[in-house]
Amino acid sequence: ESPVSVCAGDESVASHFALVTAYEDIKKRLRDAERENSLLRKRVKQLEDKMFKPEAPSTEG
Amino acid sequence: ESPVSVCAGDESVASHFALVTAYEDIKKRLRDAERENSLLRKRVKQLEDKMFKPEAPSTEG
Amino acid sequence: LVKGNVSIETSSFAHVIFQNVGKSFLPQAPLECHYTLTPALTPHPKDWVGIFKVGWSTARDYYTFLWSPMPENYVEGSTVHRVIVFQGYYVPRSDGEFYQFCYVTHGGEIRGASTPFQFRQAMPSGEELLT
Amino acid sequence: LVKGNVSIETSSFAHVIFQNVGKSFLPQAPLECHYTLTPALTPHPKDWVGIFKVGWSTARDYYTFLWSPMPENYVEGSTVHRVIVFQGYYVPRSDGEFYQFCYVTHGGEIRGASTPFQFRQAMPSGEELLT
Repeated sequence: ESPVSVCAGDESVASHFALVTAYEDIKKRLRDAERENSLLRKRVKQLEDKMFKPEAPSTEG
Repeated sequence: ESPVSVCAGDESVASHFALVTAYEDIKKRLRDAERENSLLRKRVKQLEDKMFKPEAPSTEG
Repeated sequence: LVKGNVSIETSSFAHVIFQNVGKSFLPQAPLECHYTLTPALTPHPKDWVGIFKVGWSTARDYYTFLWSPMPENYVEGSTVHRVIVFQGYYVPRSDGEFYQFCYVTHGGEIRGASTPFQFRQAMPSGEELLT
Repeated sequence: LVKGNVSIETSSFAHVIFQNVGKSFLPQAPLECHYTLTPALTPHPKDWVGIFKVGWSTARDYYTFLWSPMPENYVEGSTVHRVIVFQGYYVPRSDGEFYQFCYVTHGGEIRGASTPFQFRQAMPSGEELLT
């Protein structure tokens, strides 16, 4: 059983809008993931600095 | 000066394909960012475990 | 300069709104889909909701579909909330792709599209427990 | 089941291939664009390359454009490599959006679209230095 009986004329417009909806959301997720990544990288660096040179004078911030 | 002289009939198809091209790439970047995120979170957890309870028996993992 | 942009909000593509769509679902498990028919849409027994892989080209590209149940005692111009459940057997496997719900009328017109979601076993935030 | 998908590779949308497009560029700095005209495309002096915000609807939505320079002594059916440079003044600012190059013929037809890129001051991998 297929639910598609007829071909709607503006299908490419419709599929475009559906893709825009998806794209806008995935763009946001990528931005969030990159931001989190950046924070995590900083955190790893902080921890590694503390762990591996606990006595050495810090050269950063 | 506008470079657009006429309206091409299949513009919505064209814009859809351009968006598919962009979407496929951003999807990949999101996947990479999430994978890196996951690795970084593990690394942070490892480092924090080592740093803050070096002698205590681990209750995790 | 004439711009060709059409506002999604005011277009017929937003006559159906999908509610609280998660970012990921378990593969091959029952999947609830919540949506609202705005007054601009008059439902029809042969309207349907499909799960589509993001980037689909035509309504025929649906992965699976369910007929949208007609509201009982429907009053023209009212807002209707619906819930349908896709059974696990028909739901995509974990494949790293993004999918979205779309509401399609009996005439083949798209009246709503959801934000995208994936099918995967565990959330990324749970992965650290696997170390 | 008839599927409506059209292969991008075999379609006219891949007659022009954009080469080595970076993931991000400096905002308002000169921007090089490398592309290849495949033999399927016969260039025309009024063909152009535009920078478009991803999600554009019509060729009129270009952010900025340059005419695509005609190859000297062009031989029908040959492959042509081109480089054009968008001057910094015309290039988007850092706005968190994605853009892409598109090749548009004098007749308004899209013959190629690039992968997306952003405009930003620094790569995310450099951000850790700011701690």
